[in-house]
Amino acid sequence: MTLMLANIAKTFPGGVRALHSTDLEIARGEIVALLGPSGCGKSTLLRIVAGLETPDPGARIVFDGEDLTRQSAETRKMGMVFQSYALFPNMSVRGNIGYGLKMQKLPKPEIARRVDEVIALCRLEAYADRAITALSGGQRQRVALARAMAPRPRVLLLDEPLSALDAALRGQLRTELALLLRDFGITAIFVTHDQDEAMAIADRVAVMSEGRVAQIGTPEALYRKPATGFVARFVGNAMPLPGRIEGGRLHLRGGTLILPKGAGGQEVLVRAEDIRVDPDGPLAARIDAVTFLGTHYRLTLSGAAEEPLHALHSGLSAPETGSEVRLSIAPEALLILPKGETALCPASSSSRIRISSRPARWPMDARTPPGRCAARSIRSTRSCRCWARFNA
Amino acid sequence: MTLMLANIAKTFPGGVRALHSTDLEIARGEIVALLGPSGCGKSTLLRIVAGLETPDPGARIVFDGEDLTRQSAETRKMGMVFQSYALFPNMSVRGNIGYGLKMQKLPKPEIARRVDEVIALCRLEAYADRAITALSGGQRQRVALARAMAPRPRVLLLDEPLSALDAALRGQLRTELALLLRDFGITAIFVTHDQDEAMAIADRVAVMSEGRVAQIGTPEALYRKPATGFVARFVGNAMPLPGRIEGGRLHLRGGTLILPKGAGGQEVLVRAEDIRVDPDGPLAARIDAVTFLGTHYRLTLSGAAEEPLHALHSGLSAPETGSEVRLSIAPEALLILPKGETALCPASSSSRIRISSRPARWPMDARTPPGRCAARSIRSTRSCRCWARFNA
Amino acid sequence: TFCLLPLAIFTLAFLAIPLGRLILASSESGDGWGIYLRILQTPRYLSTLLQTVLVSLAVTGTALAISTIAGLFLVRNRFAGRNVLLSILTLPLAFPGVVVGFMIILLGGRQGLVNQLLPGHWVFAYSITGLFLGYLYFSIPRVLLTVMASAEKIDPALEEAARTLGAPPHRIVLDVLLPALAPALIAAGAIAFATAMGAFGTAFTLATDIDVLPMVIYTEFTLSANIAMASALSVMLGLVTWALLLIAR
Amino acid sequence: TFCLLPLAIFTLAFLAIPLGRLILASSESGDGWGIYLRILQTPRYLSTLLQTVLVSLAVTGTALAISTIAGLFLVRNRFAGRNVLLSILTLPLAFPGVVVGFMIILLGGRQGLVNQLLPGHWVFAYSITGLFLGYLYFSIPRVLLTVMASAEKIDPALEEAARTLGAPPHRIVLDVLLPALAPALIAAGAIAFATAMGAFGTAFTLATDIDVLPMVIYTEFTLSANIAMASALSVMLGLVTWALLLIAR
Repeated sequence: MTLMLANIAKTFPGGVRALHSTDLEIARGEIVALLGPSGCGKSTLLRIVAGLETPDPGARIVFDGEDLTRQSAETRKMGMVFQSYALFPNMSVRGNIGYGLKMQKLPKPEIARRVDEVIALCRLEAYADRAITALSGGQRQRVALARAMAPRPRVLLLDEPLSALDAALRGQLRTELALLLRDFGITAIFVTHDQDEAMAIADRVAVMSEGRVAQIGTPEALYRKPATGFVARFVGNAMPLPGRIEGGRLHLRGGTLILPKGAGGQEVLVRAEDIRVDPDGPLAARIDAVTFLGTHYRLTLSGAAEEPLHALHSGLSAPETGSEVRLSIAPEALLILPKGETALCPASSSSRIRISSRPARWPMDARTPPGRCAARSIRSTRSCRCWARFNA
Repeated sequence: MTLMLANIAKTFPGGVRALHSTDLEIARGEIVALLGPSGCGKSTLLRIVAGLETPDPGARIVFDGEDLTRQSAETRKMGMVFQSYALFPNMSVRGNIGYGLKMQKLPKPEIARRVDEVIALCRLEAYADRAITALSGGQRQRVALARAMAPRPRVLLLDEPLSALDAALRGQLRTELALLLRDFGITAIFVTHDQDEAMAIADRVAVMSEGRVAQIGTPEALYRKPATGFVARFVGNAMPLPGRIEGGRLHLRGGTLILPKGAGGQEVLVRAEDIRVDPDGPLAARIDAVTFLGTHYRLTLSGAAEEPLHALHSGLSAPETGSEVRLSIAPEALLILPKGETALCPASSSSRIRISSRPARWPMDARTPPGRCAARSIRSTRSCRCWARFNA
Repeated sequence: TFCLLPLAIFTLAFLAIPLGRLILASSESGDGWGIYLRILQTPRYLSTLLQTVLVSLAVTGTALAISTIAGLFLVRNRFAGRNVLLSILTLPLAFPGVVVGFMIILLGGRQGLVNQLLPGHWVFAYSITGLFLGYLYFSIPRVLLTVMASAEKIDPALEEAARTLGAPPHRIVLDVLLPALAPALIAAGAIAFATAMGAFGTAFTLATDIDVLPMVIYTEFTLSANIAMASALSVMLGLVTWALLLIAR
Repeated sequence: TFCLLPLAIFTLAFLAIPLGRLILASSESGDGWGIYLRILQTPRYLSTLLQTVLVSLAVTGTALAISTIAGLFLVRNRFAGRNVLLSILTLPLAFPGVVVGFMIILLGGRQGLVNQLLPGHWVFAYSITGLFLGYLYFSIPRVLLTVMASAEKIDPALEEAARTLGAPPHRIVLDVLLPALAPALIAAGAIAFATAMGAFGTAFTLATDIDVLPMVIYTEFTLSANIAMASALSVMLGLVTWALLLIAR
């Protein structure tokens, strides 16, 4: 265990509680994502770790046994990549990357050598002497990462590292960033509101909502065993099926579903991939729109529940728009979960209090990831060794 | 047939040819997407239709038999939604939506009535008297659409209507925009660089590259029968498999694939969904990264071809990162296509000339969509009737 | 933070003390604070104040109108020599008020260009017309540069949107361009107004039969040695200008 | 487009004709164009020109330094009365040069505040020091407002990035804040310099033993009736200011 955060909370002047008391442990080389909608406290938590915000009294931030809580941002040795990248426009790429080393007052040849190493790792050789303004968004992102990594920080913190890029570039850089972080072998925390980004990059994901961690675990654990309706909605886009629950049955507008277990006071959700068009299905629905997605079609269905549902339909053709179909959902595919806190659900205020008062327990997924070098690919192993030498 | 574009070309001062001679026919109520990378001429084509750019001599723009080529943008009655929305910040939502009607010098009560109708259709009732600056991105997008629709334009033109929004909102508004355009029953052309957006909204998609239409057809036709390697890469993210082709076999770094037909001078591509992990497969590869996507995993594979390949893998668990696997690809899943023009492929200059000199033929998919009201859902039919009344 | 606080206090004191001294000085005549009442009761002071405000408003309005038209033209049209022209336009910025007054005399004085070309009654330099032209000459480049900077930032799509909605050119100017330029016009107008209110060099050079407030202040102070009245008039001038600047903001 | 062209031409003519007349007038003495050579050979003119440039540069530099410190302090700290303070800071903008000169005399003149409090040799109003302080008083609010507008636009993440990279406060000022403020400082400095070069009202009010160029031009024109020399000196003043403005841009 390298980074331990205990009892981190933040109340802004004026009394707004941005973050309720939060604990988090992060193992060496682990990459953790803080995932949540805007205003859920994830950026505040990251900035507290960086030393850019002061937590409420009682917080502890410990790295490898050293208590960092009282240290300022200048001495804390956390690398940070900002959402806007915050590159210094008056310095070249090389000047930006070397800035942290210059502040450490290293000798010039040493700075040059280490800047060259990071430039090579981030494949920025072609841009090393360019002005920041002459770089594209993706190149800036890499420079920001290189600048944060050059002083060999204890932990790398990334605040929405891809959100400043346009959609086409974001998908491509997501994979690139994931591989680069693994090559570095660095312990990292990153903040995002994009579930795909969290899934693609992180070892563990902490889903946050209204200043609390709702659940933390591997992507698979969050998807397959979400703890609350909020988590299910946020990870894997589960759709709520609000209806009358009576004797193990869920009565919806379009028909009745059999529940696999009792669901009193809880909510029932389903994912688009678990809804099937089935002539013998129990639900009636009408097809509002059909979108071709390549391997399958996405159907927009009305009449089955209050809100339109989406279903994924594979096959070479889809039902006609406007036609009436019947749907089936396997009972084991229904997610029966405590009503999670969410801004989308105005009726949840009473349940919200119940959930809020339940002490958060984590890690729910107790798997401690093995050392990065052992677990990663041969390619990563090579880079990891190289990085180890680089860090020596 | 309502809108006919013939021989539209554009040479900018200085001799840059932004658009080569292009023809396009659009049926009443049809929604056509112009899809392509930036700089492919798609926005130029849209702006020529709007009357905001002058095409090279010889162009013809005909709407229902009326030649619009010489008409100015003011009199052409095309509705346009701009990428930046270009809402008038000095007017309220209502003032913006009514502006086109005011310019037609309609009596005030008539303007108020028609603005109210469009506001109801776009579900903007709650924002009608707000200032533009008090709206969110998604609301601005709807106001821009309502403003363009209020004067009942002949054709609605949309220039990257969703690109100003952040990723989370974009996915949601994509469906909303698709349903709204169908509710309006309007003939529309929209420009995008995002294949998902084109697929989700358009009846037919014209894939453009370097000032030419590379292929036009339904989303299914483009995905299943791409005309060139460029189209396959752009629609459905096909990955090229560059290797030595010899006697019906393709020799790659990781092994040899049997081709379903001769492929002399052509390129071979494959999609991620068609690569399978198969202990008896002919290709050897190493797993660089595994991303959990919910219903399946995306594997990043190296060693099989020169560039890393992606494969979609379903099942509850994925192979370990770093492990060696074997892959198979069904021969009929291999796409053997003429080398399409693309900036990504530096070796294609000779083939580019060959392709360029081939006369473009379309529509390759000759299906003329039936009248919107007949084909759409009951919900759309209702809205369409309502719109027909609205247009009466 | 840092050690900015003491320096900030020093700066504020530097700005505040002369002002306080000026206000105090205005009360040091026999009338005490009643001197402000006396200004309001003296027709000569009142008409001078009014005339100064009117000339300044006229200069501001004319400079805004001319600069908006010329600025929009220069932003919308690229032609050979445009950059040279723009550099020349900034030249009047380099001339002080005295030189501008001097130029007006060279043009409209008794031996001026206009009177030589069109002999007769074309001597306007020493009248309110000369002052108006001098101030205008002084103001136009400043307003023009502000308008151009603002006009270049207008999203061209706004104008295109108005066109696709059927707006004729004059509606585009009224509904799109002027509202978009409004903040820049207000800011530039406020500066032009304040400059015109206080322009002394031009007035002094031209001065024969013009009474503007800075001139009266100078006369009271130097010739009449009436320090209290000069102070009181200064405070009045400052307050009127400042109030109009605040309204504009 | 529209009917902007004729109006634009009219505007350009309005700006160009007085300038042309001024340049022509400078050649109308016995020396012809040789008058410019004579300026360069006359020590009195040269030293005046040099003194004007030096005072202007000193004012500009001091105003930039003071305004940057005060501006950064005001942007970074929110406190009660901050908005009132900001409004007061804009007050000097409303006072013309004559009044500023007058204030300096009230402070540093023979019967001035400083000389009353500390009797002895504290009369600085009529010297170059008084002129310097007057110009400074005039310049600070303008530069301060520009610096504050620019400082508010600096991305706070830039400073935070420097902190996480281990930069101490003085390095943040040098490496992040000053480079980010540089364009605003250059623009504000150029305006302050041009204003100081041409400030006549302040100089005239204080004038006893100060020779600055606008004063010399006025003297040549009004007292010596040497129109050609006044014109030539005006052109020189304009060219020097304009050249420095262009360099700054």
